[in-house]
Amino acid sequence: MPVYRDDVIAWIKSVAQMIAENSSYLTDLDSAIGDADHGANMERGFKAVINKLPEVSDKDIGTIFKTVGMTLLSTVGGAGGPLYGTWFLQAGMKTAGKMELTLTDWTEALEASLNGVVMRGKAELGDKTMVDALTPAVNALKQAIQENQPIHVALTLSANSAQKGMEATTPLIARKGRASYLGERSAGHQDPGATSTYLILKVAAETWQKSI
Amino acid sequence: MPVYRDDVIAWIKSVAQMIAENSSYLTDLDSAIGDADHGANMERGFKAVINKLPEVSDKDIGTIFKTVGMTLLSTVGGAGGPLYGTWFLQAGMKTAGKMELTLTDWTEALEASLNGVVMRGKAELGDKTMVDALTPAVNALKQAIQENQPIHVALTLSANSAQKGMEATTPLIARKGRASYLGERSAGHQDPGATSTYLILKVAAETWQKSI
Amino acid sequence: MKKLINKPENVVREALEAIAIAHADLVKVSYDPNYIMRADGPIMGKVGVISGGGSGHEPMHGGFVGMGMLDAACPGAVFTSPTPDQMLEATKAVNGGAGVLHIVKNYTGDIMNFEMAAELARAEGIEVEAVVTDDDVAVKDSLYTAGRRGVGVTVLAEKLCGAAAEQKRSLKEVADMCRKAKNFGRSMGMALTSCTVPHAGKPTFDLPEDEMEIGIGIHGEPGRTRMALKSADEITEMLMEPILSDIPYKTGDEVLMFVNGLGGTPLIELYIIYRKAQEIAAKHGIKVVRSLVGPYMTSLEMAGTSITLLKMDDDMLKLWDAPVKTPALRWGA
Amino acid sequence: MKKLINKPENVVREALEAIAIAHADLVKVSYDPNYIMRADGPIMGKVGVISGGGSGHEPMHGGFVGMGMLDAACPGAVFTSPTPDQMLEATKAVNGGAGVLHIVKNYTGDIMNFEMAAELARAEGIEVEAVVTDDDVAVKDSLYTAGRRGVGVTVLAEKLCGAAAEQKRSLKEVADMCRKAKNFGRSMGMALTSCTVPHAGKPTFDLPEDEMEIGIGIHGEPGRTRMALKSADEITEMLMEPILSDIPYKTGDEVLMFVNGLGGTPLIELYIIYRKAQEIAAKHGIKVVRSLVGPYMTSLEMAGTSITLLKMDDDMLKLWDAPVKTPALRWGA
Ligand SMILES: Nc1ncnc2c1ncn2[C@@H]1O[C@H](COP(=O)(O)OP(=O)(O)O)[C@@H](O)[C@H]1O
Ligand SMILES: Nc1ncnc2c1ncn2[C@@H]1O[C@H](COP(=O)(O)OP(=O)(O)O)[C@@H](O)[C@H]1O
Ligand SMILES: [Mg+2]
Ligand SMILES: [Mg+2]
Ligand SMILES: [Mg+2]
Ligand SMILES: [Mg+2]
Repeated sequence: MPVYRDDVIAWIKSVAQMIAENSSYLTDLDSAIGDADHGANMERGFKAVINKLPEVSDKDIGTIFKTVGMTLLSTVGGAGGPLYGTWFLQAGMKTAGKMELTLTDWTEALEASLNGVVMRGKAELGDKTMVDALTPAVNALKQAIQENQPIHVALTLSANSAQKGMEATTPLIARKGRASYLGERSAGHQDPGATSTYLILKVAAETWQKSI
Repeated sequence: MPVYRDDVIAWIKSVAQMIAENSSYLTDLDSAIGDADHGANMERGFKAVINKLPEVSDKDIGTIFKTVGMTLLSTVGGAGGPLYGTWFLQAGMKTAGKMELTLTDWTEALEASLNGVVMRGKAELGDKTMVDALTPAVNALKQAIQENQPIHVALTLSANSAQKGMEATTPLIARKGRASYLGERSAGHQDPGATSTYLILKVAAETWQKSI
Repeated sequence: MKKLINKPENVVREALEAIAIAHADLVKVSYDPNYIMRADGPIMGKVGVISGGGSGHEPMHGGFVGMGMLDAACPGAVFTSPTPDQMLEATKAVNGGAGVLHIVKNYTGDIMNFEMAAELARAEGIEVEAVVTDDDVAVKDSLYTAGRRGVGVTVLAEKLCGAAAEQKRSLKEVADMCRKAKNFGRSMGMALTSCTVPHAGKPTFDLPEDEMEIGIGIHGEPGRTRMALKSADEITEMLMEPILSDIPYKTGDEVLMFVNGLGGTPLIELYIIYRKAQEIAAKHGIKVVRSLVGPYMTSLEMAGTSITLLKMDDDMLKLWDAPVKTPALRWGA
Repeated sequence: MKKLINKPENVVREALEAIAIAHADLVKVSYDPNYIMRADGPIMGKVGVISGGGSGHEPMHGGFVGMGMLDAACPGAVFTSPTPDQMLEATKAVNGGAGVLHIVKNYTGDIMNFEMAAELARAEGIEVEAVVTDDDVAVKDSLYTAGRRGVGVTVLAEKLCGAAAEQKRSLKEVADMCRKAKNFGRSMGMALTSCTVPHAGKPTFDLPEDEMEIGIGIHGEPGRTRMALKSADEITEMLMEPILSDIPYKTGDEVLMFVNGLGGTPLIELYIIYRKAQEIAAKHGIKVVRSLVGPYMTSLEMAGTSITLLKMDDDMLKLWDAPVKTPALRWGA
């Protein structure tokens, strides 16, 4: 069964809630190797998204994603704003006109997101950024398609891979973003952006698990 | 036996040492109801006095006192500077030309100091200032003269009276100086200036006790 | 104690040496006795305006030396009024033959040291007037006490008197302007944290993490009352109420509003205080016609703020707007 | 958390409302998206100079808006780069037909947000150049990392570019001046205490009572190394050595020396740092020809300092001395 528009909306709402619940956690992670604002930034952004959502909830998924992207872009700020903004804008472009998403649609959308994030931030795998969580998540989806896995399995595999990618940022020395100023002292701390990325994908797996 | 010039010099040197030893104590008292500088101010002043003293140690007691007064005036600052400066300037005027002090000389000198301090600072007895220590000290000297007490007894009585005066400042509500800004909250703390005055007179009793 | 200093006893001297170099275009510094005077002084035929006080309140007063404001400033040890020889030498140095005004903050030490200096200067034939600022409404005023502390109005008086002197007004007129500022201005402050006097080495007072001190003095002298920390808006109300209920403000008045930082409070917070203070003034029908927001009269690293209102008339407005060229206050020049 | 604020989420908005009133003669404020622009802008035929960044660094950048410096500043949330819509609207608002320069501090967020704004502005037909400042020698530079942070040079570049634009130089020439400042300037900072981001509610890092952080960033990003507290002179040496040993300084150079306060450090301590920094420069045969001492680029209430050296040539000296009329930097006007 595909992911319907209402599932997408439910996901975004759950993400907003999840981010709000984890705001202090994300900020704490950012205190250690950044500037103590990632939680507040993401919370502010998704709060704005929730306010904006009713205006487009009768539109196609592409429009919804683009609206989320534009809203994040103009409310999050910092590194997270343009990156998560680009993520949803790119996903919106890939899903333009769609009222439901197959596993392949979702995989292509998330791959477009990843490419957008990489183009914008120029981070490579292993630079200790959200890319380290997003890349394995996309790869897991692609592999699941090749293995003909059902969508709910694919989503879980994707979230699990994001989690592993997130956890793997801990020992890394940051080469991009604010944590890179720390040099070797950035090692030993989990990346906040990779963490928020994992939370977003985890919520996708959980929310859609129930409906599909 | 009178107090000789060298006794006077010994007293001033002991005062400088006593003040240095009690610098933190005086500053702590001043932290509670003032601005945490009385110890540092007095220490700076008497350090300067010690440097200046050799220049006048072959002069009469009046000149020595005046030099101490001028030095305190230009190095202590705050309320303490003009008050202790005046104290020694007035004592110096009263003892001009003298090479030794009888009990009466000392009493007259200290009374002149008290009058000078009161004229300069306009504090009355009970305003919670150094006047509360100096006044009873002068009175004790006068009474000792009337009672024909020997000088070493008189000096001890004077120091004891200063101590009682100092202790009696604790419950008072300050009406002069920085502590007066506190209103009722100034009660319950011993006045720093009364304390330094007591220390100065205590050292006089102790130093001169030995020599006379 | 966490401070960027070398030895406590060298703090003032080293800062003076730096000021002499950093602001050589505006001021010159004399040592032993210490004073900062404007680079092009003395100005013949102009009333000299000098002030002074303990150090630790920077930029006050040294930062206000220059064209259109102070002719000289005498810095004492940290939080300790300067000594008479400083004010005497400064008075002689800035004297241009038209007399010298001493702007003195109402602290026993400042009063007595300035008084002695004035006596000595007069003995040397220089005409000296002294005006004492005492604008801190946190302190209960009484004939039997030392009266109110001089705080924020001092900075404003220095600007107005400096401008008046620049116009070649007489000593009496310049002193009258200072008295006007003193009569028309009121202030009150509060602290979130204590400061640490370098020599003392530890905070002057302890303030628990959830408390604040209302009515604090600029030397860390305890204030009116200690209470639980409140919001910026509530704090502003607690400062504005005693100011406004004191004479001399009434509906229709035009005021200069000065929101001062005590040293450790970020500028962005001072603006938040200013916003509410301005709103409260408006609610009382009082119009804010000039504003000054920033750390101009500090208490070392103390976190906190003070608000000063000064009722303005046309003459004062013109004097406020007149050119000033000092390290800390500068416009029109 | 001890702060003079109401709600963390209202800090920036309330401060902007205050700035709009307190400095109405110099700037005007637009909301949603937020930016501060000079009251008399846009200036036709003049290159617009804008900057922006997270709030909490006041007076940077809003305090530098006005004649002779910035045409507009875009404040983000505290320590968070502003969003592209802010820079886009500010760019459109200040555009006088001669193009707009974006002065961007080298932080990933600032870069990306400004980049997107520049793309959008260009799409609307406005010529935009962006120059990235990256003067913090505390950060190891490398092609494979985000590079060095933009710090103190930004303030100086804003002054120089603002003056150059005022002379009606072309966009390329104004951008070249910014590149010159970027190439000729180096900075390093240190902290005695952490700051507390209002939203976070607790200090960004813990620094024991006897330790300091050398090479700190202006958002409380940890620095190069943590070590036992030292004297002001020793600390100054630790900051000056990496600055001077980096290109581009050599004997005979003339520099502007900028000793910046991070917010919680008293001015008197900054002078003590300046004194030693000046002495060290002299020892290297480097002449300090201009000085700026004060809290111009802060990190909320953080105690600490940063030193910036900018090698000056005749053109830069003239631009530095040119009139400027902003809330925080003002002379000659
Ligand atoms: N160049 C980049 N590419 C991808 N992700 C990045 C990049 N730079 C930073 N990030 C991500 O952004 C996160 C920080 O976001 P946030 O705290 O919101 O922004 P800022 O660093 O501006 O305060 C980092 O943890 C990291 O995952
Ligand atoms: N008007 C006054 N008359 C006499 N003594 C005074 C007066 N005002 C203050 N003092 C004394 O001065 C002491 C404070 O001295 P100090 O701390 O050196 O000066 P300051 O108050 O200027 O910091 C007080 O404890 C008090 O004893
Ligand atoms: Mg961050
Ligand atoms: Mg004292
Ligand atoms: Mg004092
Ligand atoms: Mg940030």
